[in-house]
Amino acid sequence: MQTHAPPGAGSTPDRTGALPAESARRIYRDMLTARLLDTEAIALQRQGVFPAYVSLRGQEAAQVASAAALDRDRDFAFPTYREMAVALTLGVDMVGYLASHRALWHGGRYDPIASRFGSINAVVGGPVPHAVGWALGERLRGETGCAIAYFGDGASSQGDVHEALNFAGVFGSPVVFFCQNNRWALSVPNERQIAGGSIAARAAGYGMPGITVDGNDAAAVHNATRSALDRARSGGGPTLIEALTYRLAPHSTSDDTTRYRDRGEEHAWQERDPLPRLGTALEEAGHADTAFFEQIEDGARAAVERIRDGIATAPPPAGSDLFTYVYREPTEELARQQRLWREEVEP
Amino acid sequence: MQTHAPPGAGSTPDRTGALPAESARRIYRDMLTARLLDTEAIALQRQGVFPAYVSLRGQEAAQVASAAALDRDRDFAFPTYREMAVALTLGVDMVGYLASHRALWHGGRYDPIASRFGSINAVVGGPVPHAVGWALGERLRGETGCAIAYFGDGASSQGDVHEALNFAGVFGSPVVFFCQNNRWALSVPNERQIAGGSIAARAAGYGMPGITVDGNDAAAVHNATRSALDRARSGGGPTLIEALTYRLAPHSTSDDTTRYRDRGEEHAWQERDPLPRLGTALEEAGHADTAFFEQIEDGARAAVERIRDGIATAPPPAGSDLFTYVYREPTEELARQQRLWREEVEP
Amino acid sequence: MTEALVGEGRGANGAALVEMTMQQAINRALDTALREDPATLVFGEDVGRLGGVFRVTDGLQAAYGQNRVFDTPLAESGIVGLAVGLAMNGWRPIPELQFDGFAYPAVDQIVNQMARMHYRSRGAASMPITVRLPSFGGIQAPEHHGESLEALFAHVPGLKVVAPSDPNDAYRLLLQSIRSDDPVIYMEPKARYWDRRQVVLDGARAQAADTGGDPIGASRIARPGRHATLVAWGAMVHRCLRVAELAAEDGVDLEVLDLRWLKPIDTDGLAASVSRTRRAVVVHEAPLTAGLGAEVSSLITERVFCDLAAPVQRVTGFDVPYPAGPLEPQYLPTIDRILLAVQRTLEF
Amino acid sequence: MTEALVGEGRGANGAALVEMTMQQAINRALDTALREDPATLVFGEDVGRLGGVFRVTDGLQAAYGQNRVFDTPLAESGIVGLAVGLAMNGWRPIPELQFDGFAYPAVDQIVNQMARMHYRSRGAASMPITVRLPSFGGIQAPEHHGESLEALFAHVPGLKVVAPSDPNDAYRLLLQSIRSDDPVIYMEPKARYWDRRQVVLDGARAQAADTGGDPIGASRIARPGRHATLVAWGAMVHRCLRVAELAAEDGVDLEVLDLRWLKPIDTDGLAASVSRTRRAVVVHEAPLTAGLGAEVSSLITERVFCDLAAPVQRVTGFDVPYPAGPLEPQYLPTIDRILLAVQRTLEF
Ligand SMILES: Cc1ncc(C[n+]2csc(CCOP(=O)(O)OP(=O)(O)O)c2C)c(N)n1
Ligand SMILES: Cc1ncc(C[n+]2csc(CCOP(=O)(O)OP(=O)(O)O)c2C)c(N)n1
Ligand SMILES: [Mg+2]
Ligand SMILES: [Mg+2]
Repeated sequence: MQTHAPPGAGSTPDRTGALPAESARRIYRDMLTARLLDTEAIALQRQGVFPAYVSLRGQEAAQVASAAALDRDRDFAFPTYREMAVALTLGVDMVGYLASHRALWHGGRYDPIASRFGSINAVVGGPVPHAVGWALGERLRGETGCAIAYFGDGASSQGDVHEALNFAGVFGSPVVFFCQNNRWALSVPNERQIAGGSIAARAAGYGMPGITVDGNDAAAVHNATRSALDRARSGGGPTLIEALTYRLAPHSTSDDTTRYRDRGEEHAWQERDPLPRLGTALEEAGHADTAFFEQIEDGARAAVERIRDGIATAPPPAGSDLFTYVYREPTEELARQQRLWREEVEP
Repeated sequence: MQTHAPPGAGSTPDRTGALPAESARRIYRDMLTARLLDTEAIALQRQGVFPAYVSLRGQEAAQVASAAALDRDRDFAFPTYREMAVALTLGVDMVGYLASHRALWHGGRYDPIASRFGSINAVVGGPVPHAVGWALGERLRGETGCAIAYFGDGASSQGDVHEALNFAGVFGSPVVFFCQNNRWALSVPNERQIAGGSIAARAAGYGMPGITVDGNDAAAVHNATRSALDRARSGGGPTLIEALTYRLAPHSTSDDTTRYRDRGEEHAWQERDPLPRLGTALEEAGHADTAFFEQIEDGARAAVERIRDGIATAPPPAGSDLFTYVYREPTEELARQQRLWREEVEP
Repeated sequence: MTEALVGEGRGANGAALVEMTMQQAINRALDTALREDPATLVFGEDVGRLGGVFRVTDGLQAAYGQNRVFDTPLAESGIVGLAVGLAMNGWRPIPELQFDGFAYPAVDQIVNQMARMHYRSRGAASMPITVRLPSFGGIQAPEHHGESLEALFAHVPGLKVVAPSDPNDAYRLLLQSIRSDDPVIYMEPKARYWDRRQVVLDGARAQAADTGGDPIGASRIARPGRHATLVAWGAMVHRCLRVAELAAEDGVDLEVLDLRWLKPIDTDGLAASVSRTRRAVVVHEAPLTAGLGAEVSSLITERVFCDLAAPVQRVTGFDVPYPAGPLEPQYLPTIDRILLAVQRTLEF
Repeated sequence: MTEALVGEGRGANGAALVEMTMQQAINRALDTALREDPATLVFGEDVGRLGGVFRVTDGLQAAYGQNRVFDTPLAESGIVGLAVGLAMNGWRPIPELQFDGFAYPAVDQIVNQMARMHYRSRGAASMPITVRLPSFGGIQAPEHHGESLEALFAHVPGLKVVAPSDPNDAYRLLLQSIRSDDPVIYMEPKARYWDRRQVVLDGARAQAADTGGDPIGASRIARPGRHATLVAWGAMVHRCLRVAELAAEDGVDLEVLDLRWLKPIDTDGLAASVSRTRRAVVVHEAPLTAGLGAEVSSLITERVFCDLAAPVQRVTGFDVPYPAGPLEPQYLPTIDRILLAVQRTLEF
């Protein structure tokens, strides 16, 4: 795959210097926190607290640096099931976010509207058209918010993503299509997924810019996303960004990568881990020193601990929640079924 | 719309000369026959024989010249609801074909497998993935047939078409995606349908050639299709062809174009009618003379008359046909319902 | 707006009474909704300049502009997906899917997204979307242009489903659907688009509460009767009324219950009627197996088993695809088949 | 192949008896089909190298090569569309859709294309496609990974639908489906994948005619009884067997009818059982309204009304989306709910 040629080789490791120090530091902090929380989540799965978990390890730069470009007062992010670090960056209540992995509530137990981060969505490709609709809604109201739709390389095969790209182009919706091409869609590599080999190359066919960025380069991701948002916000329409990255962990805690990919490939990407890469760049640019790293790490650990404690004490959903949220305006029939549930099932 | 800039202006009217005389004459004959049959069909609708009809007037070159490039022993065409001239060119039983417009049977009353021309398909975009599957089937069997999928500019918005393009690219299926961009999808013009303005431009995103041809230039269409088929047949994979043409008639006999488009536009395209254009080119190239045209016209009229007579005497479907074709291996339950139908409904 | 003003008058509470077709009534309801609520949007294939293939949205783009009433590209999944996103941003979308058979490409967005977003988000994201779906057969249309998807939608948690049978209900039920904060599939019986009747245009507010009208989920006795209840919706209501007229000539007095709401179903209304008549025949166009008639039959049987003098009869389409032209009348429930079922239940 | 050979033996007509899980039995049936018919193809998301998320296709690509067993891009509509085209070219495709909830994007290709192509082409194009669909809940899976779509599919003319409940049926019914020239939706109850039982591996031919087995559409009495019939399919069969055991302790003798084929439904089998027991409870996971239980209830009532001592009871999922983890057991029909329904029908 040409798309996944080692990005390290030709790229300048300190393009991070292009980021203002404060942004770079904040991004590093969120990436580190995401990494620690991800690691904790895997541990929680091993301990049986989470029935399953989908790790984003290796994709922290793609997620945090793109999300950090969003305006939390105006913009709105539409995630899949793997955007934990986006949620974290946007300040979503992470206990509520992880409630989904704890299997307490599909979609998580945070308020997606208030958080400006859609409910966790497990239909590959499904939420992408929502971003287009949301963004069109901003434009129709004369407002300036932008939507960002996260999706994977596998999702790019779904008809819904195509329909969304086309609608966005036709309507000029202020939306950024952000594809994390992590090379694998579960067990299927890019070669058997993406005709032509590049998702960004699809953009031209919709008359929109298609940008390929090194998804493990936080600065490149951040800048590309910021430009795309600026463009959208100023009426320039949608952009498709393909961030080339890698899923370092299995697809989920139930997956077994040895069935379909080489350890060698994993190791090679391990060496392009975005986290130490940004750390080094920060150091080299003089934006961070040992004290900074220590402080950041302490803060991240404390944050993760708080979240872990929150998870430990998160109450199970009430049985009546089965019925509560089906409708905004409840029906008599469902009330009857709830009475039956109360009589025959409620523990 | 850049795509629909007058193709007449810059194009050489006698590129037809590039076709072997025999091919060009055959194509002209089929185009003329299609035109006359189309005209007859509209008349039959006015007379109440057909409840409705969808005219292909103006698209004869796109249809006939592409279909004429197919190998009728090996290839297979997947039509929409507007490919009457493709059917004619491939030698489909036209009484059977028009049985669909006579509302005698959805999909027509010809054998699609024997005719190598799929059943008429009214789901916009729906049959395009079938072409990819059929073509993959050829390759898997080590055979050399190619599939051609016809679809419209409106259909290009459907997710299924995208999925089909991607599958074809990934599998290297020997398939030609043939889009007749007739500028209108019912009442919606290209400007509000096609982000970026070009369907052919989508091809690059799937790593396949995307060819724009003047769809009213029979030679250009024929050559482009032949090249694409050659390429597919020799293992070169799929091609997307966008033939720029124009739907001279309303969307269907139930449609009223005055609600959404200018007569002026229609007139302009009237002047680019592919039929006289090919006739002139044939004459100029010395491939045809008055005698030829008279003979062709007589033949075409005779053919149309035979078809009209066939339609007039086409038997209505048997009521029991309701049940006959639902399954290959009938179920007892359906047999029971058929008995009920016989007792309570059969006229 | 184009409806004839002949027959115009004043109803009980000063509301205008206008004779119009169902297609005009739906147009009028859309007009009302667009006028009274700036958050409403009408979009779909060919709904703008053309005014829809059935002219149901005729004149709306001219009246409310391209921002409120607009054509989309030809992609049903995209249309519903767009509606979901707009709803998440505070809009009240009224998408049209052009024909019943073309709702299938949108099923994933309808079932997995629109119907569940409120639930998934624990009530944070409401989905006040009304999907207009020209539905059912009876016009001998091309393939996919006449189908009955109510059983599919009625099975989906989170949806509400309604099918009006006449212009007045079409008007009120559409406004009720649009104003509901839940997603509604509004199934328009194409075969009745040109049916012309009086409609109570109660101005800006036609909602249940305002008009003393029926709440969401209420059925309607289209004709009272004593000997058996015919249950139907959409175009089949009129067929059942015709059956009732014919049966009356033989002294059989049939009640016709227009179910209207297919989700939620008015079980109380069904039970009340059938406990009186002790016999029921449910009629629908869709194929028999796993059709909504099975649900209606089961609900009746569960509720009034001891009152039933005969098993509930089902008269439905056969388990075959909607056929072409001349076969369609043989596929759809005929008057004879309904009469025979009535006879079976009376003679049971 | 990986099934344990413990418990291997010989059946009546010399067929091997092997103890294996349902997941292994399905794998074995696919292996048999791939071996005996070079026109069969297995494809879908992750079915190749990975062997499927449930390892159901484990080892098949290694055994039959990438041309017979292959991964597709991630697009369910494309997968079914591909199968339709392959079938038109003489192949016998066995596509997998990875999870029930991801069948929705393929509904258009399933309903408008696969199910109708034979009809549309007046028998010229047959569609010998078996869509494998891991189905139903019970494993507290993420959203969309546990759903029940049988009512949707059973309503579609041209489809056949089957759901095995144990390894032996899984093996035979899959071969029967694959060898059928009609399209079949084969619903695999995920919750039973690891259920281990004896399977009769009758070699190359496990078809009805060859083995004296049941034809397509036949149900099975999983446990004979006298006091009431429990009707179920998929994982609910086992729950009903458990209920029957518990009821037996109280002297209530329940019959359990495993419906197996959800289209066509074995009406004769249902009628025969219930005319003996005079009482029926139908149990399914899907939501109540317009679920397949309504069809089963209606069929029974229509056929044996006079024998019924009580209305057929339905014990089903509630009209809510399949919920997350700890709520799923409260959503699915519980043993208590089924027992209470039995009691209601006995005391009616
Ligand atoms: C419509 C749909 N089909 C199938 C699945 C099952 N599934 C879950 S994730 C996945 C792979 C997704 O790959 P990609 O889009 O690259 O995202 P990634 O997991 O790499 O983040 C599959 C097949 C699904 N969730 N949704
Ligand atoms: C899936 C689907 N949606 C909607 C329709 C209704 N419809 C029939 S033709 C048409 C326009 C098609 O335009 P295009 O693809 O450009 O083909 P053309 O009619 O111009 O040949 C529409 C909207 C349909 N047939 N199928
Ligand atoms: Mg991926
Ligand atoms: Mg067109």
